[in-house]
Amino acid sequence: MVKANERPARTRKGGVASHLGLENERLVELYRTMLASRLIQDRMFVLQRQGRAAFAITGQGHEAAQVGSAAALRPGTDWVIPYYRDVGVCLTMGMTAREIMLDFLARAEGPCSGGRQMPTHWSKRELNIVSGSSPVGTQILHAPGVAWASKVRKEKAVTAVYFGEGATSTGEFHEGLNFAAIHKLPVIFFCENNGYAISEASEKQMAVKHVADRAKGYNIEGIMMDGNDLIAVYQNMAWAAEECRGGRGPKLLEAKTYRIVPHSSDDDDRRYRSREELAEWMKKDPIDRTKRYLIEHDALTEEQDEAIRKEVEELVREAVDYALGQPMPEPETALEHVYAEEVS
Amino acid sequence: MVKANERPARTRKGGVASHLGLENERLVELYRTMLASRLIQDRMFVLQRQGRAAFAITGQGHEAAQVGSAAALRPGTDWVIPYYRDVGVCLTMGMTAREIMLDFLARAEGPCSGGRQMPTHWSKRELNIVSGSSPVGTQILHAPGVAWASKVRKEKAVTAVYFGEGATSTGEFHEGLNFAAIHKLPVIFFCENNGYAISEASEKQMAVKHVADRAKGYNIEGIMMDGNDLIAVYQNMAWAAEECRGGRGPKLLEAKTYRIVPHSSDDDDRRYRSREELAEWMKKDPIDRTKRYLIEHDALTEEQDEAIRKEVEELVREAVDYALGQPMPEPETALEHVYAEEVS
Amino acid sequence: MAERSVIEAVRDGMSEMMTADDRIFVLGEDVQEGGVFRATEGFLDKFGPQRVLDTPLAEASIVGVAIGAALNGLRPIAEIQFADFIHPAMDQILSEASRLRYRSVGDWNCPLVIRTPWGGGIHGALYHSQSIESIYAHIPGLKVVTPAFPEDFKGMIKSAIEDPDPVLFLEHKKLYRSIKTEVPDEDYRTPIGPAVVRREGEDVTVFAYGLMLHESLTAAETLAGEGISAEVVDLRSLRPLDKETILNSAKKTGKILVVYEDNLTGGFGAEISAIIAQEAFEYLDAPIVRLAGPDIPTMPYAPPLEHFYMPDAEKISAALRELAAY
Amino acid sequence: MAERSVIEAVRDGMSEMMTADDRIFVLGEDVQEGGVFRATEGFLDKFGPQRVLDTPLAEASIVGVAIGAALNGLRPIAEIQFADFIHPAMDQILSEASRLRYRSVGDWNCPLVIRTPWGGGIHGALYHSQSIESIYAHIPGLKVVTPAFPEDFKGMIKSAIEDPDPVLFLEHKKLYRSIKTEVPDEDYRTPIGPAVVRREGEDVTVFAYGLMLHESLTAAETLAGEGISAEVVDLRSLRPLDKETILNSAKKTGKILVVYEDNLTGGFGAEISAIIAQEAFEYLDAPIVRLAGPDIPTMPYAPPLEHFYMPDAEKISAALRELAAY
Ligand SMILES: Cc1ncc(C[n+]2csc(CCOP(=O)(O)OP(=O)(O)O)c2C)c(N)n1
Ligand SMILES: Cc1ncc(C[n+]2csc(CCOP(=O)(O)OP(=O)(O)O)c2C)c(N)n1
Ligand SMILES: [Mg+2]
Ligand SMILES: [Mg+2]
Repeated sequence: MVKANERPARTRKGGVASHLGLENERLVELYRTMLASRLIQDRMFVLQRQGRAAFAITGQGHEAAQVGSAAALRPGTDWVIPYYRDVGVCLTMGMTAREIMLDFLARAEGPCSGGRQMPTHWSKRELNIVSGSSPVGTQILHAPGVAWASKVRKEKAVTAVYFGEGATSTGEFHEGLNFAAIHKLPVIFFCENNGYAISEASEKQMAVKHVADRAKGYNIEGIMMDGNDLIAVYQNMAWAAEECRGGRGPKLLEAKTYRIVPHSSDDDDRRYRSREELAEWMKKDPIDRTKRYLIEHDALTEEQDEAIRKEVEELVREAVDYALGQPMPEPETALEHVYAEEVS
Repeated sequence: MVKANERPARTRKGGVASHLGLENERLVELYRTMLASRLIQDRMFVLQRQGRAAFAITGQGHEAAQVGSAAALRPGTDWVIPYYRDVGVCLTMGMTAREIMLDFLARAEGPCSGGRQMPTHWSKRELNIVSGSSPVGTQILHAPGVAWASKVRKEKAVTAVYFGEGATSTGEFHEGLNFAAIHKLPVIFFCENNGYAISEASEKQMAVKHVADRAKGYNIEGIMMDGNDLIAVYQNMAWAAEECRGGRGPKLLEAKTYRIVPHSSDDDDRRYRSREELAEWMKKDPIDRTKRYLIEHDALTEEQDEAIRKEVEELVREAVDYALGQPMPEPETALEHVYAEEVS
Repeated sequence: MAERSVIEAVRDGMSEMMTADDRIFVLGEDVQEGGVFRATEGFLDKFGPQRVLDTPLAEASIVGVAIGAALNGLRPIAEIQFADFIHPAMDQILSEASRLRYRSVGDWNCPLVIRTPWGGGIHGALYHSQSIESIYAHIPGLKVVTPAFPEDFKGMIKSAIEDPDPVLFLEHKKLYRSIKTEVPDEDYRTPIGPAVVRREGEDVTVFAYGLMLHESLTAAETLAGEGISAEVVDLRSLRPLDKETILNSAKKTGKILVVYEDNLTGGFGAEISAIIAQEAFEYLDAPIVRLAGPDIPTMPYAPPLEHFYMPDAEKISAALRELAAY
Repeated sequence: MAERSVIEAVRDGMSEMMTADDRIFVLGEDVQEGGVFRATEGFLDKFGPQRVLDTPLAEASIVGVAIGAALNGLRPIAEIQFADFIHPAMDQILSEASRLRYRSVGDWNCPLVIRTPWGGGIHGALYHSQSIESIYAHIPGLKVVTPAFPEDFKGMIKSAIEDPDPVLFLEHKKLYRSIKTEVPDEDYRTPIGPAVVRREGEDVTVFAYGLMLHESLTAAETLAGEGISAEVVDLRSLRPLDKETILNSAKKTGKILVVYEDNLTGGFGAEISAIIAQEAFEYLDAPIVRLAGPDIPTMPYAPPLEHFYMPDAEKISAALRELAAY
């Protein structure tokens, strides 16, 4: 189903030295981030089942798409507008496991919303991670606005906005791409196409085969890629970012992937997809695949992998323990920050 | 600028007998409707300047696009969802000059809204002309709904929805085409591209050259045509209607045209477009062009043309006189028809 | 009579109507698999994909397409997955559905039901907890209902489907499974319009709807034990609004508490206060008190914050005690 | 002091601010050619196309893009051509702009002005006449202003532009050219929040804003000739709302008329009534009366219908006479 995109002329043959600009060390670091992302999310589901969180919505299976794309951005310079699944994006941009767990557990100290929003509704101004809401698609319109400001100030910042394929059905998607295309804004519209919007398969969202095809209506380039291939994602994103910096944006990128978990802790995905389909995709798990690639290319050994896993497990355990030890917000603080100063 | 579309295999060479299904008589009838449309609208502006109407918004210059397209529909069977400029569409579908003037002059008897809406906000249930509002684009979403009902009942009705190129920037346009495309609904999305949305040239609305290009994002056919060529418009519309009836809809049709009048009685178009540009388009006036074509093809003589003009002038005069003689709605009737029966 | 939960009552009501009239169909996100709250569970099997239509994720189109279908003879029931996501459809509801009859002087009409789960108290945070009734109950041409009991949910969804005008059918999501009461077996309708006195009382009247109606009933029960007799009026239809029942009760007790879950300022309860202050003024023995959510984005997630936000039986009881003592 | 019309005051206010701070820019439909009401006339020449941005015809994107720009350091003034066309942007205003600060516990904020012409009486019919304030003044996190005099239009647009939070700036379109009064020469601000007593009176208070404020002043003048002394309060800021000034005036006269152009039921005037009925109850000498548009789609086109719809000085005078005689 997934055809790798040919656009960036460089290929990924030729071994470790030419992972398209990714040094071994950096590759392993990204693998580690993918792993952290996975373990954090697995832990979220456990915490939810234990009754320590009311709700969990995660993106296991999307790690290559998220980490590979964010890796091509410059934290603090470029802008990201993530959506709820983007644990991997936020980790890569510099958010810590602790911070993520604080917000997941609705702790006052959580940097995203201090317990005001549902889990995984990202935000951190310092990192140029824009605060997100729950309505699907609204964030897509913010991207051309952020990029417009960068352009006006002649900064070379790229704005990457993330969303699922279901979001491409919204009016906001159209209006956002249209605006960005008219003004050639440095925006990367990054779609994590996992084939489903809750229970609805993507054929119910679009008559085109690929989200990337939607780019044609805006006279911009649409690139489709294997979203479980870390390096392909990085490659395409790095190219798109360069294009944007060179004034040749915007771009629409589509990473074909799969969520190997239900939509959320409220969802029973057996209602709408077969266990066989799931099993097929489990074989393509981006974490395993990246590990295999690294080992094949002598960038990682089994022992190193073991060590990384231990370390990440410890990191997550520490993050959860820390967050659990912090207080939830005080009731009356609910009244704060409606306006700059309180008004009557 | 306008490339005639090649799609329908038939061409318009070969004289009167093969105007692509249009007999001489029918052609002259359409010409007469175009003329009526023009004279009605010219008269509207005069009435507005005389203070007999608060407002006028008309579509002089769009007559070939409107009459040619509606001519391919079956009144009372197919559905039309017009927008404010569509005097020609409504005349062709069976609305009378009298009815149009009644509504234009806010008379109680006006079939569209009996003086409740601004002028040229069309409606007539008997003719399957759906009531329209002023917000640009909202009507586009009704088309797939109407067509869905036709499809469910296995009727072969086509639904044609009309709008300007500015409307293609709205979220509704995207959502409407997306829905229709997913379900292969018998909808013709008909864009009267006059190059401007009030003062904004179409480059401010889209990065694509042609509205028809937007079709690609939905995997449907987009057809561009010379909107001032009555027969080309008819030809494309007849083809699209056949396609829809055969289950191969929807289609996006784009008629390139020009409004040779200001946006509305409130607008001063000298602010945003040159008199030279206007003069160029005046030369392409669809009424003159159709007349020349008919005369060249021996379908019309100058004398006949004179007679038709007289007759149409008389028709319009009679319509205006009649409407002016009718009362406006009584004040208290403003309370009626909010609900089926009044509720407290 | 059988016991039914709120969600079952809605489901049964729709299912019975759809069985009887094949112009009726449901459309929305995930309705084929039963919907996130299971309102259409089993419908796909029973009615097939043409009458249980999974839509793209685009709320304006859900309502806009439903309007078109209604204009061409069908009877759509549009589901908006959460009331919080209805805003993109605002224009279609206000400018189109609610005005088609009026603007065509009755030539067209738009028989359309929009169902959506609203309200909080379920850890839904800022975007899965909103009250939207004040926005919509303000719109002429639209009807807005907020039932509180399974019997009304079933009877009113049937009335809504048969209504020749658009109806916004608001289902408080915290009631879906928490309220289970008897529902008549026969094919009945609950009319859209009349309010109903759920509990007779002498000293003070509480006006409420949705979840707050239940909290008010609990409070009234508590107060009865303290010798305070509270009348509780269920405003199950906000538009049309039953001014007669409201004014009768206001005149009877002379002390009024209006309870709503929405933010205080500009909430629909203000309308209730305003009506009484104008039309039952001479009968009032005390200020008309409103108890509602604070003026903050509705509503934060963490349990302490959510609890702080929500009006409940305890807060209602306190307000009633104060009123009774006035 | 120079005489300025309302539209000139808005234009001058924006222009002076834009000259002083190049982060400020306007965006909207047709703003480059000056806008349909000429609010940005001459701006393109003065500030260039990057600061006078013609947008596609898509209101959600006008607001959504403005939000993004505000988050990244600019100071957008978004123009919605008519208030009637703001509905597609509802989600961006309610779910995004108004909640960014709250949901990030103050980490983000959204300094954004949305200007839009509202109100009727100009033969604009159903879709060029709407009152939208009740919808938006209900939203925590948003500010909503409705000035009535050129001085306030200029002073408040400047305050709005400097405000760190989103402000919906409502300009009654019938006032644009019909009201021309003196405006101070210096660089002043009119704060967002305080109401102002436009006319002192003893017998009865009228609360109004926008066009209705002027109709109320006319009515008060008429009544003065009849020996009835009416106080007129200009509610130029609906959110925040100046409860203190409202309650002071209510307590002073004890007879209240709330006038608004919007549909009666659920209009913002209900909130004024409700506040007074709760917090000034002991001072009331008469029912709190509301005078507003009837509950029909706002508002029909034909002059007899439009006139029937609109509250005006005559209807206000009649209501005041009745109240005074109570
Ligand atoms: C406007 C809106 N409608 C509905 C929902 C409920 N909802 C939450 S996620 C979701 C599916 C989103 O699918 P997609 O965009 O493909 O992203 P994915 O969850 O698959 O990553 C839906 C329908 C919502 N949050 N917002
Ligand atoms: C949603 C909305 N925004 C703005 C307007 C104001 N307006 C009326 S017509 C128009 C331009 C429409 O342009 P286009 O779609 O190209 O149609 P045309 O008038 O050129 O035929 C605008 C901006 C409106 N009616 N509705
Ligand atoms: Mg998806
Ligand atoms: Mg146009």
